[in-house]
Amino acid sequence: AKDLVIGVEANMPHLDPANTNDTLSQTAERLMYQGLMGFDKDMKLIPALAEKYEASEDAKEFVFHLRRGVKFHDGTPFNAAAVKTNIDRVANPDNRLSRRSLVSMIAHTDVVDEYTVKFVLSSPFGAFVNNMAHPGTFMISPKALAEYGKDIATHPTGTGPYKFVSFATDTLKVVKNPDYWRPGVPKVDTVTFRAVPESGSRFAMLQTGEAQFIYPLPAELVKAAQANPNLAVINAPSIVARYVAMNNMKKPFDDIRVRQALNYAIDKNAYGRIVFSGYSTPMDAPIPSDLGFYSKQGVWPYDPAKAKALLAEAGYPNGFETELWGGTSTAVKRGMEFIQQQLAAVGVKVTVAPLEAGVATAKLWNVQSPADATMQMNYGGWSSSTGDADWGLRPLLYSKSFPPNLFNIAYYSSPVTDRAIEAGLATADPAKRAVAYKEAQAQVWKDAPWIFLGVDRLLAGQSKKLSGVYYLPDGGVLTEDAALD
Amino acid sequence: MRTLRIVHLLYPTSAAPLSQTQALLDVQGLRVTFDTDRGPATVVHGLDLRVSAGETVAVVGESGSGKSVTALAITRLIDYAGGRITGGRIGFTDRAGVLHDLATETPEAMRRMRGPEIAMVFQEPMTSLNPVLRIGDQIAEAVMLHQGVGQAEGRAEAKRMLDRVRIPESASQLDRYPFQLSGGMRQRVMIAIALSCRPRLLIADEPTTALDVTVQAQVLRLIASLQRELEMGLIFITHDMGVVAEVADRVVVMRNGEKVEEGDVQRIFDAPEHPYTRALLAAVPLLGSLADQKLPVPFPVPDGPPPRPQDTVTDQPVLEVRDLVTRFDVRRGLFGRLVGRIHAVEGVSFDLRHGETLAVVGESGCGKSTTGRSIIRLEQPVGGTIRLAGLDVTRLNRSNEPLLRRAVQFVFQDPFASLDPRLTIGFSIAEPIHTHRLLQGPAVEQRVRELLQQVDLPVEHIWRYPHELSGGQRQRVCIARALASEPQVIIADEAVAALDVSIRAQVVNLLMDLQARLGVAFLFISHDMAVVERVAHRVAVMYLGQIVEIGPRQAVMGDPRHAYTKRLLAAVPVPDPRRRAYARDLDDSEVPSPLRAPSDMPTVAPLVQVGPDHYVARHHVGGLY
Amino acid sequence: MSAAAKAAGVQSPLSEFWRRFRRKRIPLVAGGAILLIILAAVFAPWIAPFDPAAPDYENVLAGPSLLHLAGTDVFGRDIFSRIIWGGRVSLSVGFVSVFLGGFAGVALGLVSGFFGGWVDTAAMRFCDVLLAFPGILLAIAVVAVLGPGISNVIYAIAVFSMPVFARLVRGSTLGLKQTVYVQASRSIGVRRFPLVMRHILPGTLPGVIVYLSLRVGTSILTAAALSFIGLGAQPPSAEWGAMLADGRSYLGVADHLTLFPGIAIFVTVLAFNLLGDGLRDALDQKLRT
Amino acid sequence: MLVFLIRRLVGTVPVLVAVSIFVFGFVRLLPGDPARLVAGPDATAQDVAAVRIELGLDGPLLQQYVRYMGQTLRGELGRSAKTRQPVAHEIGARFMPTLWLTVAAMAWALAFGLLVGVISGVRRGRWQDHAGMVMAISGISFPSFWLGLLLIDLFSVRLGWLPTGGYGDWTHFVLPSITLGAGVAAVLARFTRSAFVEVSAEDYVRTARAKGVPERMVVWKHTLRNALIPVVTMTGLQFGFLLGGSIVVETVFSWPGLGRLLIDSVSFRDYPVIQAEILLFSLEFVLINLIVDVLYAFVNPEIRLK
Ligand SMILES: Nc1ncnc2c1ncn2[C@@H]1O[C@H](COP(=O)(O)OP(=O)(O)OP(=O)(O)O)[C@@H](O)[C@H]1O
Ligand SMILES: Nc1ncnc2c1ncn2[C@@H]1O[C@H](COP(=O)(O)OP(=O)(O)OP(=O)(O)O)[C@@H](O)[C@H]1O
Ligand SMILES: [Mg+2]
Ligand SMILES: [Mg+2]
Repeated sequence: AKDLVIGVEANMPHLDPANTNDTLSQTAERLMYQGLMGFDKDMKLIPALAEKYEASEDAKEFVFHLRRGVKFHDGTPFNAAAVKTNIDRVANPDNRLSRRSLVSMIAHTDVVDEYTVKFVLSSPFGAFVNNMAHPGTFMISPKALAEYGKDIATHPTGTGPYKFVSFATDTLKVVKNPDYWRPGVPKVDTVTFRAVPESGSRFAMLQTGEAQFIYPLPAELVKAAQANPNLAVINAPSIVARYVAMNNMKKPFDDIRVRQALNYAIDKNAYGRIVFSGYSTPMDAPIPSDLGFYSKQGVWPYDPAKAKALLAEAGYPNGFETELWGGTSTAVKRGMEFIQQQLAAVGVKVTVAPLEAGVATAKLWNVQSPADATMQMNYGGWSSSTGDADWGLRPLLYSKSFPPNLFNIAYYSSPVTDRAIEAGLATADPAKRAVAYKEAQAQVWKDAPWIFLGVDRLLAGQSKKLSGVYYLPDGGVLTEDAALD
Repeated sequence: MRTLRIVHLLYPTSAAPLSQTQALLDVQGLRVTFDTDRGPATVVHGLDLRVSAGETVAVVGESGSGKSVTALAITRLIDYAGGRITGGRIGFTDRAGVLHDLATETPEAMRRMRGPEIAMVFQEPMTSLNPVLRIGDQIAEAVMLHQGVGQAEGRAEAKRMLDRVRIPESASQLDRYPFQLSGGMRQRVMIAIALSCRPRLLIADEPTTALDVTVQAQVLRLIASLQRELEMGLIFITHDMGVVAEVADRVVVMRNGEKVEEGDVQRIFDAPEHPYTRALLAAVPLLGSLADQKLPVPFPVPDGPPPRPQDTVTDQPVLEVRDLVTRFDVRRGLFGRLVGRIHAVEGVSFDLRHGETLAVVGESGCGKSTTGRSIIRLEQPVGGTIRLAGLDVTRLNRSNEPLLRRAVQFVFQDPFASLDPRLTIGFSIAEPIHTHRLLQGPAVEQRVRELLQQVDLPVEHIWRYPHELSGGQRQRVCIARALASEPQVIIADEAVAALDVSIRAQVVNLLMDLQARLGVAFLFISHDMAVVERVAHRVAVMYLGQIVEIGPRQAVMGDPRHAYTKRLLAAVPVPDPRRRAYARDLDDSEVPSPLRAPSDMPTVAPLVQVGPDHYVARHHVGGLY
Repeated sequence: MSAAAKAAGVQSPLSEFWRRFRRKRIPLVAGGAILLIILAAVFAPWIAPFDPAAPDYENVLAGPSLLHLAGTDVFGRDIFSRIIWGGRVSLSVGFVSVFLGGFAGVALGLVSGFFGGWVDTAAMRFCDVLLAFPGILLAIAVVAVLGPGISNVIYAIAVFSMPVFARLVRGSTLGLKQTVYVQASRSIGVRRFPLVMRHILPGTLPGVIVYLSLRVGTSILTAAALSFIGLGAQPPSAEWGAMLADGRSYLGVADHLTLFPGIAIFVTVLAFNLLGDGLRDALDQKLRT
Repeated sequence: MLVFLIRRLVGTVPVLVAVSIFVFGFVRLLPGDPARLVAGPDATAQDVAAVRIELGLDGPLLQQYVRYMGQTLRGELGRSAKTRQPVAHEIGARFMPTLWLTVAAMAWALAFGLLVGVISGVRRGRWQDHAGMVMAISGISFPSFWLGLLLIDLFSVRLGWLPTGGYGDWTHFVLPSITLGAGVAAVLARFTRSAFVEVSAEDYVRTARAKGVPERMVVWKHTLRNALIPVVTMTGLQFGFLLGGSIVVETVFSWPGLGRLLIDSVSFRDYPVIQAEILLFSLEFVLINLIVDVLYAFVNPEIRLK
């Protein structure tokens, strides 16, 4: 039997796609589930359970033509009714599913015929097709939904290449789906996801052959992995942007000169080299280059002298003191320490405060109004899981996205940017959208609401015997085509 | 015995002929050295000791003279105590008539010898038995080891041994654990273990020191009778000349690890040669020597004038105790249910007059200390009244508590433990003065010096720490501390029991001197009848928490009326070999326990007058006495 | 009174303790090592060859060399200097937490043991509850409430050291309360407070001192474990445990990142354990850990 | 004996109640709003309010506590805020791995501790003693996560003898239980030694020798049995140490146990899981001590018969 073991960073908390917020769970869900649309290994949108779609000019009506002859793992046929059941489930506020925002713009879903489904939106939404590729809209067997209700998370039933076997605490095991609609796949008999939080242990597991694929591979271990003749390192571009959000409404960051100064103060090349052992490229636009409608702005130059001058001009000749929040992982702390060192060089004294997930939620996301925000600077990352510029900009930089609605913790608000983001959503025409997002990115870059740092490289380690496992730019992994020698 | 042959016990290759004159044990020039952290210390220097079969040799000497070390050397248990035999020979003739030098035997050969050839009984019965093993198993173990018998046979033998040491209901006792037995019983079990293999030599190291007089008498008699029965050689180690007189055939006197004198018991007592032996005997108070003197008399001082009787008593009572009751609740079970009470003090009444010494005697556990502790309220009495110079101090409050604490002082038994080791003795003596704010400033130190002089200590000792003083000196400090608050009553709880005989006499004399000068009254708690005879004006005998007899010393000791008083006096060993008490009739009964069920209240027998000031408890018919 | 006890009483407890302690070489060496470590931490600014916080991005992850005795870390900082400075943090965690816990525990133990009754019951139940939580769990709880950071780690460790001291002191208080000299002082009317402070507290101290020294090591280890799970010292603090925890992802790539902080922890904790053992032997306490 | 047991059981009730209050209070003291966390980042205020009710975080504290206790006693531990799975299910799956790891660690620690302790005690002052004690003191001076990582590096990666982690057959137990038990083994070795030395000086050991009992039996029968009495108590206390240590060791060895779950749930502020887990940890500790007390009574007749 060909058994593939994949070592991952954390437990998969959840296997109900409509209620999942983390990339890891989504990756796991992808083993068993699919949406109407999907991504290929380059994160290009491809048809999955839908064969094609049509969008209306005003981006308010979308018709999907479904693939025929597909069956859920429990034998239930996949059809338009199943799509409607799933989308209605996610959209129903009573179900309190965390991914409702993906479909909240849908006014109604109509079954046109057995294999055609139409979505009518209440307002234009140019990125809608991308939402249909998001794990939040994965298709679950209606029969299983009726049978298990809330407990669907422990009984995943989809149309994907693998069938659920067991999920015990830290180990998810799935087995090949012999009736999978794509001929020739899957090529392995079972896939096991094992959570190994300690990166050293995870790497050890790969070295001993207990796992054939591990991700993420900490940048600092790449050298060790490369030294091992049995191992290959995946080094691919990602759409994970790292930046420091500054509170644009609070002193001293309400002054654009301060924000610019801090951007000048940081050596982005050194950032990549030190924090990510070289596996990171400097950001040259508010969104990573692999997102749709990316528009290059050029790397913000490293110029401490200019930074000091700007600070002095803004009234801080001796710098100031501030606090930098961030996560608790070793790599994140390393990044924070680096920023602390760099800013110290221009006189800004930074206190580093790693926040645990729960605390971060309270202090960042759960703030009810901008005035209540206590954040000064936050070191974070963002990966647009729809692969589109909209989800890379709107949640973070749109003035209607202040917490608690979405994630604009920088409290950045620019009429120009707002208008451009709205324009990008108002149409499904790629050309028009490109223009809108270009304008938005240029404005954001100018306003410097963040300290732009870098875009991660994707790093994973794998056995040379393994092929067909793809590490997606958003941090997910595709295992459909996995094959073992 | 010029050539000693060392042979293995079980494989006698060439046995030396057994001669009638040959001693069982013949120790010559024994030296024992300890490797201490201050370097090697030789504690036994060239000791000679001979014991024949059936003979009892008493080894006497003061504490630290090397008695126990000698015993351990003979059994070679010294190997396990950190000591070494660094010289001499230990000749021992075994059952097969083979002569061994125990000093050079292999450990394994020694092990085989311990038990069937040489056995030992130790001083401390409370700790000498393994607490997690049943006593039956502990006896049977030795039997099974040395006689090669099985479990059943070993157990049967254990039961026979228990019968032999007169433990009642031996069959049921086999399965009990040591903590379920009294001290006397435990010592009998120890003897049973020692004798279970019928050893040819028994070494008893102070086997009765920890026991009450009555129990001591029982145990001594038991050892003696078993010895005769088994024809054992017996080495009896003790520092009590009374016990020596009772048991010994021959006496070896040790001092500083050397033998200073040896001889027939009669000769040692009649004509001691060595000055040390003489001093030892002189300091032994002889019960009955004041039989015809009404008043207390201090101990004679060498080279001093003969002591004169003291008459210090006035008519006024300073302390009046009426119906004092102190009980300790015993709680057990799920919710700490009261399952019983220890009736430590039950209806005790007495008066203590100014300048008077009232001795309280009785067996261990009869409530002597608790009586004293209840008066100074270290224990809370549950009933009765206490009046101090007419003032009721039964219920303590802000006004009378300081009064009581000043007027009544306590001197404890152990001078080593009753001073805080971390404080100078000057501070300790001054503590009552500070506490009661009797004096301020430099006057305090002046007073402390004065007190030190009163107890015959050099005033320079004011800055010393307790560890820099000897036991006797420390007890003087305790007395000075007691005097610091100018008390009217001093309760002395076994205040001289821990001291060596000669020092004991000095401290007793000091107390009597203070009484003569300051008129303090003493409640003198003691189990040493001879000392009591010296110091007491009156004696109270306690039994199971009650006073069973109280009266003038002469009357109580000379004409005891209560059966228990008689029994107590009879058990006191007499330091005179001519008056051996083997013939005395001693019963083997145990002292009953003061623990009773909560509903089972003891009856307090009324005291009836039998003579001038002499009262005896009259028990119901069928009662204990 | 046995002769041996008499002989032991010839010297003052303190000089007797010193005589016995001095004879043992190992605790003495351990004590010396601790002294050295403390001195190095105190005089870190003068001893450390480099600024512990100064990065040198051109010279990262360099192995040990004559310039950098223990090599450099991810940011090119001198590990040797960081260890010397980190001693300040690690030792303060050890000492401060244990002293806080010790102080509270001694107070509680004295009150509990001396007054007995319901006070005792309540105090000991309280300790039971604290002890019912595995130490690190309690520390996690405290840190989770107060947030990560070295001072909170100190409180956390203090909280779980407390019951240990409370029990120890209660035990010896119960014993001392029954000693003849305390009873003697009670019988002359000495009031409670001076009685406890003068006669009981000093008697409990030898045991407390032994435990203090043993617990310092435990605390340093606990702080390291907390750092490992991300709840300990926060950057850029050079706490040894944090250095060890942060360096662990370089295991196999740059082993000196973990080796030297690991050795620092090991040696320090070892020294405290050896010292504590020596103190205990010399004080002849019937304490066991 | 029965009374003793019942009394001991009853005695644990107040401790458990206090623990539950402590746990309940602790969880509510944590900064961070779990309802918000569960509802997800883009939930509305109503959503959050609804989740708050679902989690039992509404209403006055006392009411919350009473409700919580009632549910706990009924075995309803609620649903995890993070995974929405029943807590009992979450914890249930992790309980056995932690228990077995703890037991395995204790088993070898006890075996090692007793053996080394006795050998050191018997050969007091000789090289066996010194070697044993050097091992023991080193054992308690090692940061356990470092030890774990080094063991993995040596035995799994370099030698390839043992798996790097995970829960499985006996080979998976070796490294984690060594790592977890090292400190306890060391403590027990030292403790056994000193208890042994102390008991060796007891009069009854001398009595045994005076009877001619062979040295082997003096050691194992007369000395060790008494030395075990304090060792048993100490062993119970060490279980707490093991449970705590499991938090670190489970992370290093990716062991699917309670310790790792705890870290996750604390960081996520998963109230229901934290509550249940700490309660479980305490319960486990209390029960183990109960067992220890029974063992104690077993080795100590004085306790047993009273
Ligand atoms: N284990 C030991 N290490 C060092 N010195 C010892 C040891 N045991 C006894 N001694 C010393 O040997 C001397 C004799 O002690 P031993 O116990 O024989 O006295 P003893 O005559 O039996 O006294 P006692 O009447 O108090 O029992 C004493 O000075 C004592 O300090
Ligand atoms: N604090 C206490 N708690 C429980 N029982 C006690 C307490 N103090 C004394 N007893 C018991 O009270 C009884 C009387 O004890 P007490 O100490 O008064 O006897 P004693 O005559 O002084 O004996 P000894 O001669 O041994 O000193 C004994 O059975 C003793 O066990
Ligand atoms: Mg002796
Ligand atoms: Mg008494």
